[in-house]
Amino acid sequence: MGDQIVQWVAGLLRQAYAMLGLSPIAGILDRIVCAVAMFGFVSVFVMFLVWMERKVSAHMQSRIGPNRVGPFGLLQTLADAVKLTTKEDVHPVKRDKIPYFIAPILAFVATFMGMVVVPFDNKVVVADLNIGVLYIIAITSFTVIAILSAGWSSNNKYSLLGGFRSAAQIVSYEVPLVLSIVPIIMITGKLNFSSIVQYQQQAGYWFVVPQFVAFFTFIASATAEANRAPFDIPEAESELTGGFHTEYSGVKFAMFFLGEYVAVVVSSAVAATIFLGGWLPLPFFGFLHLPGFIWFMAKVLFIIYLIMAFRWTFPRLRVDQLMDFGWKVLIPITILNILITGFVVLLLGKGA
Amino acid sequence: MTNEELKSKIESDFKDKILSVVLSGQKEVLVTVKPEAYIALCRDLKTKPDYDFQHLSCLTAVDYPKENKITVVCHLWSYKKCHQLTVKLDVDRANPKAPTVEPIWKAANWFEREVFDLYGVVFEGHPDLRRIMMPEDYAKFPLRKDFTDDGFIIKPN
Amino acid sequence: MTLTLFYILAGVIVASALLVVTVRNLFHCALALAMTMFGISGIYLYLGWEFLAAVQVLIYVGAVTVLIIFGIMLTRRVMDDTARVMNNQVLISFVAAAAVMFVLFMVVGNSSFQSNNHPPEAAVSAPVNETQNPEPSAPYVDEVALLAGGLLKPQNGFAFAFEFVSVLLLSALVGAVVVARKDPS
Amino acid sequence: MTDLLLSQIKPGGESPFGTDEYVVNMGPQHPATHGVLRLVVKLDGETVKETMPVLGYLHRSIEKICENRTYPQCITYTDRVDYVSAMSVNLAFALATERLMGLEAPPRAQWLRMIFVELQRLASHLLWMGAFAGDIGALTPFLYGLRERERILDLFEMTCGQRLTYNYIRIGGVMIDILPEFIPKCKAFLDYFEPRIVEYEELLTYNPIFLERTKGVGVISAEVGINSGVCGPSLRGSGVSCDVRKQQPYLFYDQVKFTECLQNDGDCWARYRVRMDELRESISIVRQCLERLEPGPIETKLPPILKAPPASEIYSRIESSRGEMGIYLVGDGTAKPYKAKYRCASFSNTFVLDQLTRGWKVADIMAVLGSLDMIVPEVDR
Repeated sequence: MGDQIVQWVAGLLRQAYAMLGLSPIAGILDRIVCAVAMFGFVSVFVMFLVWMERKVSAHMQSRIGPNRVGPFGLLQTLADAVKLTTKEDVHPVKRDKIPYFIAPILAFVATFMGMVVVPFDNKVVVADLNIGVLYIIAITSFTVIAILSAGWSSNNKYSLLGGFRSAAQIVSYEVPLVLSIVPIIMITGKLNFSSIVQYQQQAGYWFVVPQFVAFFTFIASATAEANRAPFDIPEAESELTGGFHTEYSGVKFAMFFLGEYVAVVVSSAVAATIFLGGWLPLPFFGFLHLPGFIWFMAKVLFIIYLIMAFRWTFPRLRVDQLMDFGWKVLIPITILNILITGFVVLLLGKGA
Repeated sequence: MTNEELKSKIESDFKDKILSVVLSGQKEVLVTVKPEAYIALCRDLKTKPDYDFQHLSCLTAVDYPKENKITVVCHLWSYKKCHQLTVKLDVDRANPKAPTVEPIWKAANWFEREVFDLYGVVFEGHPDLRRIMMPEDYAKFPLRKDFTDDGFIIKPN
Repeated sequence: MTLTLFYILAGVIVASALLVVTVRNLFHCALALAMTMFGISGIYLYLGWEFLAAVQVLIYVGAVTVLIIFGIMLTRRVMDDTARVMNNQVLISFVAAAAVMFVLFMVVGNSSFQSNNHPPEAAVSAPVNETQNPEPSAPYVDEVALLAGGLLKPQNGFAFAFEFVSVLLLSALVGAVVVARKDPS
Repeated sequence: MTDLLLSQIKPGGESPFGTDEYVVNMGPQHPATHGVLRLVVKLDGETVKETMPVLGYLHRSIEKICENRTYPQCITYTDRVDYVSAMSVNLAFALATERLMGLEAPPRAQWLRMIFVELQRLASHLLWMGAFAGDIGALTPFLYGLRERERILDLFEMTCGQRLTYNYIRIGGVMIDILPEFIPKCKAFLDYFEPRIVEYEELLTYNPIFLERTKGVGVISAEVGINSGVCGPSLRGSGVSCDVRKQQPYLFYDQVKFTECLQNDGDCWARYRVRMDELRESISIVRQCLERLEPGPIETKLPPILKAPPASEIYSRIESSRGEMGIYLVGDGTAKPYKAKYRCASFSNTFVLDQLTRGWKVADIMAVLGSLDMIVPEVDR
């Protein structure tokens, strides 16, 4: 059903190109349209997520949450966005201008680029790269540079400490993050998201069943990658006031803020795709005949809800405990998981 | 030990170290100590098991400009024996100097800094005698009775 | 069209590489280095080696540059931009650089390049995505398998070197742990 | 090469690669310093080498002001000494003055004082619990704590019209009698509140990350604690029996049944447990007080101008929410105190911060500071 919609939209686009006389560069235009559509969708989705986070936290804290702007306070984030964008851009005089300027943009763009390869439905994907998994890991590693630049160029001690913490954290947690995907790649022999989902469709089970260990390690490391509580030590407001974005305000702060949420979306989308079967319907609910992207979004929202629930339940880990958890718990577990999976794959003769 | 017993015991034990020991109208034991025996008395009060004043509850000072003295007041408490004692040390108001009890009770560190800050009593041997409440470049001692901060204080009728 | 893309990429690479050696602020140097590495991955992408491009970004931008920035931030004072670009070893380093460049040119000149579009013994498979690539796409190449085969197949003779390098890396890792570990006493 | 490097590593764990101190100013404006406390922290990487509290940002010289006010006027200022637990300071000053004058409040006033001070202890501990959890990074308990605290403040508002600075406990009694509906409302609140403590404990007490952050962190040994003047729940976390309500009973604390909550570890978690247990004890005390409350006068007749006897002095202590609260009053026969000294628990508790945090991480400063339950106006006065 999803691809039918895509076909229909593509047909409309063809007609539009023909009308405007742009048919010769249709290929490039398609890409641009896809990118803009993805950007718009993710932006709106992130705004919704900010609202959702506030509602979830309110629910957990027995409050009501935003309920003034729009129905159920749905437009609250919009109001916040307007406030942030019209705010005066206060910045330190002795900042390092170029990195200070680049950092929020980089943090924002790098995470956004990750969404490009995630399939929303069968054949509904902006760029179905053969190396999609690798691409996401590579492109999200840009955020480290962004955060380090932000921390360094702000000329603020809290920011610098936050930048260090963040760099150490992201570099450490990237290892278990990648290692927890590796078993899936070993089983499927593919680095392409669509192929991984198709494999799950053919196999008749989702990878969360045989690979639940990998699923949990992935969620944990993805939370850490996105600097979310309980791993939010880089911005730990009770210690470092705001960490690397202490000195940022207005639009630049909004970019970091959005970047963090997009990172959550990307991690959840990846988890939903490779562990929860992407656009595949829930078992025993296939009769509903809902479009694939509804299933996909439901799974993404479920994982995002998990991550939000973590944030409002747990205290923050200390920096050395965080490193201990990453290096002494997550990495050995993931490596062991890879080893076991390798044996099983060898025995059963699965894989590429 | 009741306060009366405590008073008579101190009277007999530390005859050479104290100037006077009285039972106040509120039944508190007030000891005025000889300046040279201040540290020795405090150490004895803390270490001797009969007294066991482990806890320096409070250390402050009172300014008596008419008698030209500042009295450093220590309030001691024993957690085990549950009795209270007030030790007083008179220092010269023009040149206020007192030995520090910081080595005996670490808690005295900040209390003495506060007294130094607000009364100007110099505690000799204190490891870190700086102003604690007022700015470091402040010249006056606000809790002295003759303190005026020209134009800043509006006296209530 | 595609050639223009190459020239843009090459321009970015050369410009940022020049920045790396000329800018006085070490942190800016590191950022320029990241830019260079990213440009190089663009070249890989341009040549059709998606895997290599991703790995280039992952390792050189995501890891090596971050390590360098980390080192800079740990060793130098914040916002201190008085790094000297020249010192008395400039001549020696110029000679060394020239020698390296000469060797590289020799190697490059003797190599016969093949782009991904004409793979030598490609593991060609059917394209996965038909609707998303409106223009006739190049035959889908499982380049990861290709790369793995090239590295690990015994007849290519790289298997031993590959294993050797991984052992080397492991020993480096162990060494780093030993150095970084504090004395238990 | 490795041997060479290892041989250069000193036994203290210092590496041969020299590192510089990194001085960070925490505060006076900082989310975790609970007001305007400033900490100058010397860091080696993330490790704390020294924490220097810099006080005085909230110094209003209340002691000097009190010297220029009559005794009843001073009560108003006591509210500002500890605005989170204003009832306790009201009580401390009123009791000290009464002892100085040789007065005694009627029984009903004493029971009312106990009810309100214990309710205040509940409110203060609830706010502390939230702030402490917030310092560690869990924001949800703060809301939980405030939710219940509101109901306590409602009870206060119902009685004296104020929610923060009550000026309720006066010399010779209390300001005003409670309304008839106070007792059922208070009982209803206690019945509602008691099961909530279980909720906090489920959320926090055995939360693995909370345990990780607080167990073994900032350990005060009994000797160090006593010697450094630590008091109140912070010292009871180290197993020292130091509750003024038990040791030097005032009001009718010798007539109600309650146990002194003690823990032995002396770490942040022990201090947390002491305060959580005290919540239960306070509930039981309030219940007993409500039982014993009998009709009667709520104030003694005072002379029009309250004059202290000449050359008299008193050092009177109570157990406030934060620990030992001492008031030293010197009278000179006039209507104004010659000297009024507030010995506040936060002041001496903050002093140990440096000893507790050396060698720990930055984040532990927050955990330790939070667990000591300091309030800046009490430190600076």
